[in-house]
Amino acid sequence: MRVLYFAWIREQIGVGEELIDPPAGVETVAALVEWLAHRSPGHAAAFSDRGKLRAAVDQAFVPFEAGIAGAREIALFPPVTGG
Amino acid sequence: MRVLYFAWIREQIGVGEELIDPPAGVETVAALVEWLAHRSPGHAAAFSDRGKLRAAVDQAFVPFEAGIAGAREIALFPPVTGG
Amino acid sequence: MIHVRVSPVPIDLAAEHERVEQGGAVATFTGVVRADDGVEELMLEHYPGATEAALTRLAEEAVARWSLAAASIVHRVGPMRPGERIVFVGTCAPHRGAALEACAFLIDRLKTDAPFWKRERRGESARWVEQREGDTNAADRWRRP
Amino acid sequence: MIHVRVSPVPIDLAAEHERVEQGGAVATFTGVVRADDGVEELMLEHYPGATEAALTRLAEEAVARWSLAAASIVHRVGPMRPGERIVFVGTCAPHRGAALEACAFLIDRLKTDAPFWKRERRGESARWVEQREGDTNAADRWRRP
Repeated sequence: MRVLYFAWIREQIGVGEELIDPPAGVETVAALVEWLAHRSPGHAAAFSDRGKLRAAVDQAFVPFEAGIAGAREIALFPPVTGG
Repeated sequence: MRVLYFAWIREQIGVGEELIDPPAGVETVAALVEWLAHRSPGHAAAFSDRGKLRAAVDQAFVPFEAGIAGAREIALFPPVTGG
Repeated sequence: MIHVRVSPVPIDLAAEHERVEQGGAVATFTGVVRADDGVEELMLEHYPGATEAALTRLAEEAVARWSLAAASIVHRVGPMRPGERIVFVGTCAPHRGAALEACAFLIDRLKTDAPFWKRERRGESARWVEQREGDTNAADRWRRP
Repeated sequence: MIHVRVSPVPIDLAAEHERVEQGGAVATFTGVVRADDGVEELMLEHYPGATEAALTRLAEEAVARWSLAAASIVHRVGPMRPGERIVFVGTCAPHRGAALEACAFLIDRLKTDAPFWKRERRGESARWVEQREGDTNAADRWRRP
Protein backbone atom coordinates (compact mmCIF):
# COMPACT_ATOMS: atom_id res chain seq x y z
CA MET A 1 0.00 0.00 0.00
CA ARG A 2 1.05 3.57 -0.67
CA VAL A 3 1.45 6.05 2.17
CA LEU A 4 1.66 9.80 1.48
CA TYR A 5 2.99 12.55 3.76
CA PHE A 6 2.25 16.27 3.49
CA ALA A 7 3.51 19.59 4.90
CA TRP A 8 5.78 19.31 7.95
CA ILE A 9 5.01 15.60 8.34
CA ARG A 10 6.61 15.15 4.90
CA GLU A 11 9.54 17.41 5.82
CA GLN A 12 10.28 15.59 9.08
CA ILE A 13 10.12 12.16 7.46
CA GLY A 14 12.15 13.37 4.49
CA VAL A 15 10.04 11.76 1.76
CA GLY A 16 6.56 12.46 0.42
CA GLU A 17 5.64 8.89 -0.38
CA GLU A 18 6.48 5.31 0.67
CA LEU A 19 5.40 1.88 -0.48
CA ILE A 20 4.75 -0.18 2.64
CA ASP A 21 3.58 -3.66 3.56
CA PRO A 22 2.39 -3.55 7.18
CA PRO A 23 2.13 -6.85 9.10
CA ALA A 24 -1.22 -8.57 9.66
CA GLY A 25 -1.90 -7.09 13.10
CA VAL A 26 -1.91 -3.51 11.76
CA GLU A 27 -5.61 -3.01 11.03
CA THR A 28 -6.37 0.66 11.78
CA VAL A 29 -4.88 4.07 10.98
CA ALA A 30 -3.80 4.32 14.64
CA ALA A 31 -1.97 1.00 14.47
CA LEU A 32 -0.36 1.95 11.18
CA VAL A 33 0.97 5.21 12.63
CA GLU A 34 2.33 3.27 15.65
CA TRP A 35 4.06 0.84 13.30
CA LEU A 36 5.41 3.59 10.97
CA ALA A 37 6.82 5.51 13.96
CA HIS A 38 9.48 2.81 14.35
CA ARG A 39 10.83 3.12 10.81
CA SER A 40 13.17 6.05 11.52
CA PRO A 41 13.84 8.89 13.98
CA GLY A 42 12.19 11.18 11.40
CA HIS A 43 9.00 9.11 11.46
CA ALA A 44 9.06 9.06 15.25
CA ALA A 45 9.44 12.85 15.40
CA ALA A 46 6.73 13.45 12.79
CA PHE A 47 4.23 11.29 14.69
CA SER A 48 5.22 12.31 18.22
CA ASP A 49 2.10 14.47 18.73
CA ARG A 50 -0.90 12.49 17.50
CA GLY A 51 -3.11 15.49 18.27
CA LYS A 52 -1.49 17.26 15.32
CA LEU A 53 -1.91 14.37 12.93
CA ARG A 54 -4.78 13.78 10.52
CA ALA A 55 -5.41 10.91 8.11
CA ALA A 56 -7.15 10.05 4.85
CA VAL A 57 -7.81 6.55 3.50
CA ASP A 58 -8.21 6.41 -0.26
CA GLN A 59 -8.51 10.21 -0.32
CA ALA A 60 -11.30 10.49 2.26
CA PHE A 61 -10.63 12.05 5.69
CA VAL A 62 -11.06 9.42 8.44
CA PRO A 63 -10.65 9.19 12.22
CA PHE A 64 -7.69 7.23 13.63
CA GLU A 65 -9.83 4.23 14.55
CA ALA A 66 -10.77 3.72 10.88
CA GLY A 67 -9.78 0.40 9.33
CA ILE A 68 -7.18 0.18 6.57
CA ALA A 69 -8.03 -3.27 5.18
CA GLY A 70 -8.01 -3.13 1.38
CA ALA A 71 -6.84 0.49 1.29
CA ARG A 72 -4.65 1.46 -1.65
CA GLU A 73 -3.56 4.90 -0.45
CA ILE A 74 -3.21 6.28 3.06
CA ALA A 75 -2.24 9.92 3.68
CA LEU A 76 -0.90 11.39 6.93
CA PHE A 77 -0.73 15.15 7.42
CA PRO A 78 -1.20 18.03 9.88
CA PRO A 79 -4.54 19.85 10.28
CA VAL A 80 -5.35 21.57 6.98
CA THR A 81 -4.88 25.33 6.52
CA GLY A 82 -6.20 26.22 3.06
CA GLY A 83 -8.47 29.04 1.99
CA MET B 1 -40.56 74.58 0.19
CA ARG B 2 -39.76 72.06 -2.48
CA VAL B 3 -41.65 68.78 -2.72
CA LEU B 4 -40.29 65.90 -4.85
CA TYR B 5 -42.16 62.84 -6.14
CA PHE B 6 -40.65 59.56 -7.29
CA ALA B 7 -41.63 56.40 -9.18
CA TRP B 8 -45.41 55.88 -9.59
CA ILE B 9 -46.19 58.72 -7.20
CA ARG B 10 -44.44 61.00 -9.70
CA GLU B 11 -46.24 59.38 -12.64
CA GLN B 12 -49.71 59.73 -11.08
CA ILE B 13 -49.14 63.36 -10.13
CA GLY B 14 -47.60 64.12 -13.50
CA VAL B 15 -44.66 66.17 -12.25
CA GLY B 16 -41.50 65.27 -10.33
CA GLU B 17 -41.23 68.49 -8.38
CA GLU B 18 -43.40 71.32 -7.04
CA LEU B 19 -42.73 74.51 -5.15
CA ILE B 20 -45.36 74.78 -2.41
CA ASP B 21 -46.31 77.10 0.42
CA PRO B 22 -48.50 75.14 2.84
CA PRO B 23 -50.68 77.09 5.30
CA ALA B 24 -49.70 77.50 8.95
CA GLY B 25 -51.70 74.53 10.26
CA VAL B 26 -49.76 72.03 8.15
CA GLU B 27 -47.03 70.99 10.56
CA THR B 28 -46.31 67.31 9.87
CA VAL B 29 -45.67 65.11 6.84
CA ALA B 30 -49.10 63.54 7.41
CA ALA B 31 -50.81 66.95 7.35
CA LEU B 32 -48.81 67.95 4.26
CA VAL B 33 -49.93 64.83 2.37
CA GLU B 34 -53.53 65.53 3.41
CA TRP B 35 -53.22 69.08 2.12
CA LEU B 36 -51.44 68.07 -1.13
CA ALA B 37 -54.12 65.44 -1.87
CA HIS B 38 -56.55 68.28 -2.64
CA ARG B 39 -54.39 69.88 -5.31
CA SER B 40 -55.56 67.63 -8.17
CA PRO B 41 -57.20 64.27 -8.91
CA GLY B 42 -53.66 63.00 -9.70
CA HIS B 43 -52.48 63.98 -6.22
CA ALA B 44 -55.54 62.37 -4.66
CA ALA B 45 -54.92 59.12 -6.57
CA ALA B 46 -51.22 59.06 -5.76
CA PHE B 47 -51.89 59.49 -2.04
CA SER B 48 -55.01 57.31 -1.80
CA ASP B 49 -53.16 54.46 -0.04
CA ARG B 50 -50.99 55.96 2.71
CA GLY B 51 -49.66 52.46 3.47
CA LYS B 52 -47.77 52.62 0.17
CA LEU B 53 -46.34 56.06 0.78
CA ARG B 54 -42.97 56.92 2.32
CA ALA B 55 -41.39 60.30 3.07
CA ALA B 56 -38.05 62.01 3.47
CA VAL B 57 -37.46 65.46 4.98
CA ASP B 58 -34.27 67.13 3.78
CA GLN B 59 -33.14 63.78 2.34
CA ALA B 60 -33.58 61.72 5.53
CA PHE B 61 -36.32 59.05 5.72
CA VAL B 62 -38.91 60.01 8.35
CA PRO B 63 -42.22 58.68 9.72
CA PHE B 64 -45.44 60.51 8.80
CA GLU B 65 -45.72 62.16 12.20
CA ALA B 66 -42.40 63.98 11.64
CA GLY B 67 -42.53 67.75 11.66
CA ILE B 68 -41.83 69.81 8.56
CA ALA B 69 -41.07 73.17 10.16
CA GLY B 70 -38.01 74.70 8.50
CA ALA B 71 -37.70 71.91 5.95
CA ARG B 72 -36.33 72.90 2.56
CA GLU B 73 -37.06 69.68 0.66
CA ILE B 74 -39.72 67.05 1.23
CA ALA B 75 -39.86 63.87 -0.87
CA LEU B 76 -42.84 61.51 -1.21
CA PHE B 77 -42.39 58.10 -2.81
CA PRO B 78 -43.40 54.42 -2.67
CA PRO B 79 -41.43 51.84 -0.65
CA VAL B 80 -37.95 51.57 -2.14
CA THR B 81 -36.93 48.64 -4.35
CA GLY B 82 -33.25 49.04 -5.13
CA GLY B 83 -30.44 46.52 -4.99
CA MET C 1 -11.64 53.25 2.50
CA ILE C 2 -15.22 54.04 1.59
CA HIS C 3 -16.44 54.27 -1.99
CA VAL C 4 -19.98 54.97 -3.16
CA ARG C 5 -21.17 55.59 -6.71
CA VAL C 6 -24.58 55.92 -8.39
CA SER C 7 -24.21 55.96 -12.14
CA PRO C 8 -25.79 54.93 -15.45
CA VAL C 9 -22.46 53.44 -16.60
CA PRO C 10 -22.19 49.59 -16.68
CA ILE C 11 -20.37 48.11 -13.67
CA ASP C 12 -16.79 46.96 -14.37
CA LEU C 13 -16.49 44.02 -11.98
CA ALA C 14 -12.70 43.66 -12.11
CA ALA C 15 -12.10 47.37 -11.48
CA GLU C 16 -14.59 47.47 -8.60
CA HIS C 17 -13.07 44.36 -7.03
CA GLU C 18 -9.55 45.75 -7.20
CA ARG C 19 -10.69 48.95 -5.55
CA VAL C 20 -11.64 47.11 -2.34
CA GLU C 21 -8.93 44.43 -2.50
CA GLN C 22 -6.53 45.49 0.23
CA GLY C 23 -5.32 42.08 1.44
CA GLY C 24 -6.96 39.48 3.65
CA ALA C 25 -10.60 38.76 2.90
CA VAL C 26 -12.77 40.29 0.20
CA ALA C 27 -16.50 39.56 -0.05
CA THR C 28 -18.72 40.82 -2.84
CA PHE C 29 -22.34 40.78 -3.82
CA THR C 30 -23.50 41.53 -7.36
CA GLY C 31 -27.12 41.82 -8.46
CA VAL C 32 -27.78 40.94 -12.07
CA VAL C 33 -30.99 41.60 -14.06
CA ARG C 34 -32.70 38.23 -14.41
CA ALA C 35 -33.68 36.99 -17.83
CA ASP C 36 -35.92 34.15 -16.70
CA ASP C 37 -39.15 36.06 -16.05
CA GLY C 38 -39.76 37.78 -19.36
CA VAL C 39 -38.42 41.20 -18.34
CA GLU C 40 -36.96 42.98 -21.38
CA GLU C 41 -35.85 46.15 -19.68
CA LEU C 42 -35.35 47.26 -16.10
CA MET C 43 -35.43 51.00 -15.30
CA LEU C 44 -33.83 52.20 -12.08
CA GLU C 45 -34.98 55.57 -10.74
CA HIS C 46 -33.34 57.19 -7.73
CA TYR C 47 -33.38 60.30 -5.52
CA PRO C 48 -30.18 62.16 -6.43
CA GLY C 49 -28.24 63.34 -3.41
CA ALA C 50 -30.32 61.38 -0.91
CA THR C 51 -29.20 58.10 -2.50
CA GLU C 52 -25.50 58.85 -2.23
CA ALA C 53 -25.98 60.07 1.33
CA ALA C 54 -27.85 56.89 2.32
CA LEU C 55 -25.23 54.63 0.74
CA THR C 56 -22.40 56.55 2.41
CA ARG C 57 -24.11 56.22 5.81
CA LEU C 58 -24.48 52.46 5.29
CA ALA C 59 -20.85 52.06 4.23
CA GLU C 60 -19.68 54.09 7.22
CA GLU C 61 -21.81 51.99 9.57
CA ALA C 62 -20.36 48.77 8.12
CA VAL C 63 -16.76 50.00 8.34
CA ALA C 64 -17.24 50.96 11.99
CA ARG C 65 -19.17 47.82 13.00
CA TRP C 66 -16.84 45.28 11.36
CA SER C 67 -13.56 47.28 11.32
CA LEU C 68 -13.37 46.98 7.55
CA ALA C 69 -10.34 47.97 5.50
CA ALA C 70 -12.69 48.91 2.64
CA ALA C 71 -16.36 49.09 1.72
CA SER C 72 -17.73 49.95 -1.70
CA ILE C 73 -21.25 50.27 -3.05
CA VAL C 74 -21.85 50.85 -6.75
CA HIS C 75 -25.45 51.12 -7.95
CA ARG C 76 -26.51 51.52 -11.51
CA VAL C 77 -29.44 53.75 -12.51
CA GLY C 78 -31.33 54.26 -15.76
CA PRO C 79 -32.39 51.56 -18.22
CA MET C 80 -30.70 48.17 -18.27
CA ARG C 81 -31.12 44.78 -19.92
CA PRO C 82 -31.24 41.20 -18.63
CA GLY C 83 -27.73 40.01 -17.76
CA GLU C 84 -26.51 43.51 -16.82
CA ARG C 85 -25.30 44.28 -13.30
CA ILE C 86 -27.56 46.46 -11.14
CA VAL C 87 -25.53 46.65 -7.97
CA PHE C 88 -22.09 45.73 -6.61
CA VAL C 89 -21.18 45.62 -2.93
CA GLY C 90 -17.61 44.86 -1.89
CA THR C 91 -16.03 44.62 1.55
CA CYS C 92 -12.49 43.92 2.72
CA ALA C 93 -11.31 42.95 6.21
CA PRO C 94 -8.35 41.10 7.72
CA HIS C 95 -10.55 38.03 8.34
CA ARG C 96 -13.37 36.49 6.37
CA GLY C 97 -16.15 36.58 8.97
CA ALA C 98 -16.15 40.38 9.05
CA ALA C 99 -16.00 40.75 5.26
CA LEU C 100 -18.83 38.24 4.66
CA GLU C 101 -21.14 39.61 7.33
CA ALA C 102 -20.59 43.24 6.34
CA CYS C 103 -21.30 42.39 2.70
CA ALA C 104 -24.63 40.76 3.63
CA PHE C 105 -25.44 43.71 5.89
CA LEU C 106 -24.83 46.24 3.11
CA ILE C 107 -26.99 44.57 0.48
CA ASP C 108 -29.77 43.78 2.99
CA ARG C 109 -29.91 47.34 4.29
CA LEU C 110 -29.46 48.93 0.87
CA LYS C 111 -32.73 47.23 -0.14
CA THR C 112 -34.69 49.15 2.49
CA ASP C 113 -32.62 52.25 3.26
CA ALA C 114 -31.62 53.68 -0.13
CA PRO C 115 -34.11 55.53 -2.36
CA PHE C 116 -34.13 53.48 -5.58
CA TRP C 117 -37.19 52.28 -7.48
CA LYS C 118 -37.34 49.57 -10.16
CA ARG C 119 -39.72 49.52 -13.11
CA GLU C 120 -39.90 46.40 -15.26
CA ARG C 121 -40.93 46.41 -18.90
CA ARG C 122 -42.31 43.32 -20.63
CA GLY C 123 -43.30 44.13 -24.21
CA GLU C 124 -45.66 47.12 -24.06
CA SER C 125 -46.46 46.81 -20.37
CA ALA C 126 -44.41 48.42 -17.63
CA ARG C 127 -44.91 47.97 -13.89
CA TRP C 128 -43.21 49.28 -10.77
CA VAL C 129 -41.69 46.54 -8.66
CA GLU C 130 -43.23 46.17 -5.19
CA GLN C 131 -41.13 45.86 -2.06
CA ARG C 132 -40.87 42.27 -0.82
CA GLU C 133 -41.72 41.58 2.82
CA GLY C 134 -38.62 39.39 2.95
CA ASP C 135 -36.51 42.46 2.24
CA THR C 136 -37.72 44.36 5.28
CA ASN C 137 -37.21 41.24 7.43
CA ALA C 138 -33.67 40.74 6.10
CA ALA C 139 -32.80 44.36 6.85
CA ASP C 140 -34.38 44.19 10.31
CA ARG C 141 -32.15 41.34 11.47
CA TRP C 142 -29.18 43.75 11.44
CA ARG C 143 -31.02 46.05 13.85
CA ARG C 144 -31.33 43.46 16.62
CA PRO C 145 -28.99 44.14 19.54
CA MET D 1 -23.12 24.51 -12.83
CA ILE D 2 -20.24 23.35 -10.68
CA HIS D 3 -16.65 24.43 -11.31
CA VAL D 4 -13.59 23.48 -9.28
CA ARG D 5 -9.95 24.19 -10.07
CA VAL D 6 -6.66 23.80 -8.19
CA SER D 7 -3.85 25.50 -10.06
CA PRO D 8 -0.59 27.45 -9.73
CA VAL D 9 -1.90 30.05 -12.22
CA PRO D 10 -2.93 33.49 -10.81
CA ILE D 11 -6.69 33.89 -10.36
CA ASP D 12 -8.39 36.07 -13.01
CA LEU D 13 -11.19 37.66 -10.98
CA ALA D 14 -13.25 38.94 -13.89
CA ALA D 15 -13.17 35.60 -15.72
CA GLU D 16 -14.07 33.65 -12.58
CA HIS D 17 -16.92 36.04 -11.78
CA GLU D 18 -18.39 35.76 -15.27
CA ARG D 19 -18.28 31.98 -15.05
CA VAL D 20 -20.78 31.96 -12.16
CA GLU D 21 -22.80 35.01 -13.23
CA GLN D 22 -26.05 33.49 -14.47
CA GLY D 23 -28.51 36.21 -13.44
CA GLY D 24 -30.03 37.09 -10.08
CA ALA D 25 -27.60 37.16 -7.17
CA VAL D 26 -23.87 36.48 -7.23
CA ALA D 27 -21.80 36.30 -4.04
CA THR D 28 -18.04 35.88 -3.98
CA PHE D 29 -15.28 35.46 -1.47
CA THR D 30 -11.63 36.07 -2.34
CA GLY D 31 -8.70 35.39 -0.06
CA VAL D 32 -5.65 37.60 -0.65
CA VAL D 33 -2.15 37.12 0.80
CA ARG D 34 -1.76 39.76 3.48
CA ALA D 35 1.21 42.09 3.39
CA ASP D 36 0.83 43.52 6.88
CA ASP D 37 2.55 40.79 8.89
CA GLY D 38 5.96 40.60 7.25
CA VAL D 39 5.26 37.53 5.11
CA GLU D 40 7.32 37.69 1.93
CA GLU D 41 6.13 34.46 0.35
CA LEU D 42 3.29 32.05 0.96
CA MET D 43 3.63 28.45 -0.28
CA LEU D 44 0.48 26.40 -0.72
CA GLU D 45 0.87 22.62 -0.71
CA HIS D 46 -2.03 20.29 -1.48
CA TYR D 47 -3.00 16.63 -1.88
CA PRO D 48 -3.58 16.19 -5.61
CA GLY D 49 -6.74 14.29 -6.42
CA ALA D 50 -8.09 14.41 -2.88
CA THR D 51 -8.25 18.21 -3.02
CA GLU D 52 -10.31 18.35 -6.18
CA ALA D 53 -12.60 15.60 -4.83
CA ALA D 54 -13.13 17.49 -1.55
CA LEU D 55 -13.89 20.78 -3.33
CA THR D 56 -16.29 19.07 -5.71
CA ARG D 57 -18.15 17.45 -2.79
CA LEU D 58 -18.46 20.83 -1.07
CA ALA D 59 -19.72 22.54 -4.25
CA GLU D 60 -22.25 19.76 -4.82
CA GLU D 61 -23.47 20.03 -1.23
CA ALA D 62 -23.89 23.81 -1.59
CA VAL D 63 -25.76 23.53 -4.90
CA ALA D 64 -28.16 20.96 -3.43
CA ARG D 65 -28.68 22.78 -0.10
CA TRP D 66 -29.28 26.27 -1.53
CA SER D 67 -30.58 25.36 -5.03
CA LEU D 68 -27.75 27.32 -6.62
CA ALA D 69 -27.54 28.10 -10.32
CA ALA D 70 -23.74 27.98 -10.05
CA ALA D 71 -20.94 27.31 -7.57
CA SER D 72 -17.25 27.72 -8.28
CA ILE D 73 -14.14 27.17 -6.17
CA VAL D 74 -10.72 28.14 -7.49
CA HIS D 75 -7.72 27.56 -5.23
CA ARG D 76 -4.19 28.51 -6.04
CA VAL D 77 -1.23 26.29 -5.08
CA GLY D 78 2.55 26.81 -5.14
CA PRO D 79 4.40 29.97 -4.14
CA MET D 80 2.69 33.35 -4.05
CA ARG D 81 3.40 36.91 -2.93
CA PRO D 82 1.53 39.41 -0.74
CA GLY D 83 -1.38 40.89 -2.67
CA GLU D 84 -1.93 37.76 -4.76
CA ARG D 85 -5.21 35.85 -4.61
CA ILE D 86 -5.16 32.47 -2.84
CA VAL D 87 -8.76 31.40 -3.23
CA PHE D 88 -11.95 32.45 -5.00
CA VAL D 89 -15.42 31.17 -4.15
CA GLY D 90 -18.40 32.24 -6.23
CA THR D 91 -22.08 31.34 -5.95
CA CYS D 92 -25.14 32.30 -7.99
CA ALA D 93 -28.80 31.90 -7.06
CA PRO D 94 -32.10 33.57 -7.99
CA HIS D 95 -32.14 35.40 -4.62
CA ARG D 96 -29.39 36.92 -2.52
CA GLY D 97 -29.90 35.02 0.73
CA ALA D 98 -29.04 31.70 -0.89
CA ALA D 99 -26.01 33.07 -2.75
CA LEU D 100 -24.59 34.81 0.35
CA GLU D 101 -25.11 31.88 2.70
CA ALA D 102 -23.73 29.31 0.28
CA CYS D 103 -20.65 31.47 -0.30
CA ALA D 104 -19.95 31.65 3.46
CA PHE D 105 -20.58 27.91 3.76
CA LEU D 106 -18.08 27.09 1.01
CA ILE D 107 -15.20 29.16 2.37
CA ASP D 108 -15.86 28.06 5.98
CA ARG D 109 -15.95 24.37 5.09
CA LEU D 110 -13.06 24.60 2.61
CA LYS D 111 -10.88 25.72 5.52
CA THR D 112 -11.42 22.42 7.36
CA ASP D 113 -12.41 19.91 4.68
CA ALA D 114 -9.92 20.41 1.84
CA PRO D 115 -6.30 19.19 2.10
CA PHE D 116 -4.23 22.36 1.68
CA TRP D 117 -1.32 23.49 3.84
CA LYS D 118 0.21 26.97 4.02
CA ARG D 119 3.86 27.73 4.71
CA GLU D 120 4.90 31.33 5.32
CA ARG D 121 8.36 32.66 4.62
CA ARG D 122 9.73 35.76 6.35
CA GLY D 123 13.35 36.39 5.32
CA GLU D 124 15.26 33.16 5.94
CA SER D 125 12.69 31.62 8.25
CA ALA D 126 9.76 29.52 7.08
CA ARG D 127 6.96 28.15 9.21
CA TRP D 128 3.87 26.05 8.58
CA VAL D 129 0.67 27.89 9.44
CA GLU D 130 -1.34 26.29 12.27
CA GLN D 131 -5.07 25.70 12.05
CA ARG D 132 -7.10 28.30 13.91
CA GLU D 133 -9.69 27.11 16.39
CA GLY D 134 -12.06 29.70 14.92
CA ASP D 135 -11.88 27.87 11.60
CA THR D 136 -13.18 24.60 13.01
CA ASN D 137 -15.94 26.48 14.85
CA ALA D 138 -16.94 28.36 11.68
CA ALA D 139 -17.12 25.10 9.73
CA ASP D 140 -19.06 23.34 12.50
CA ARG D 141 -21.91 25.87 12.47
CA TRP D 142 -22.92 24.53 9.03
CA ARG D 143 -23.24 21.02 10.49
CA ARG D 144 -25.92 21.99 13.01
CA PRO D 145 -29.37 20.66 12.06
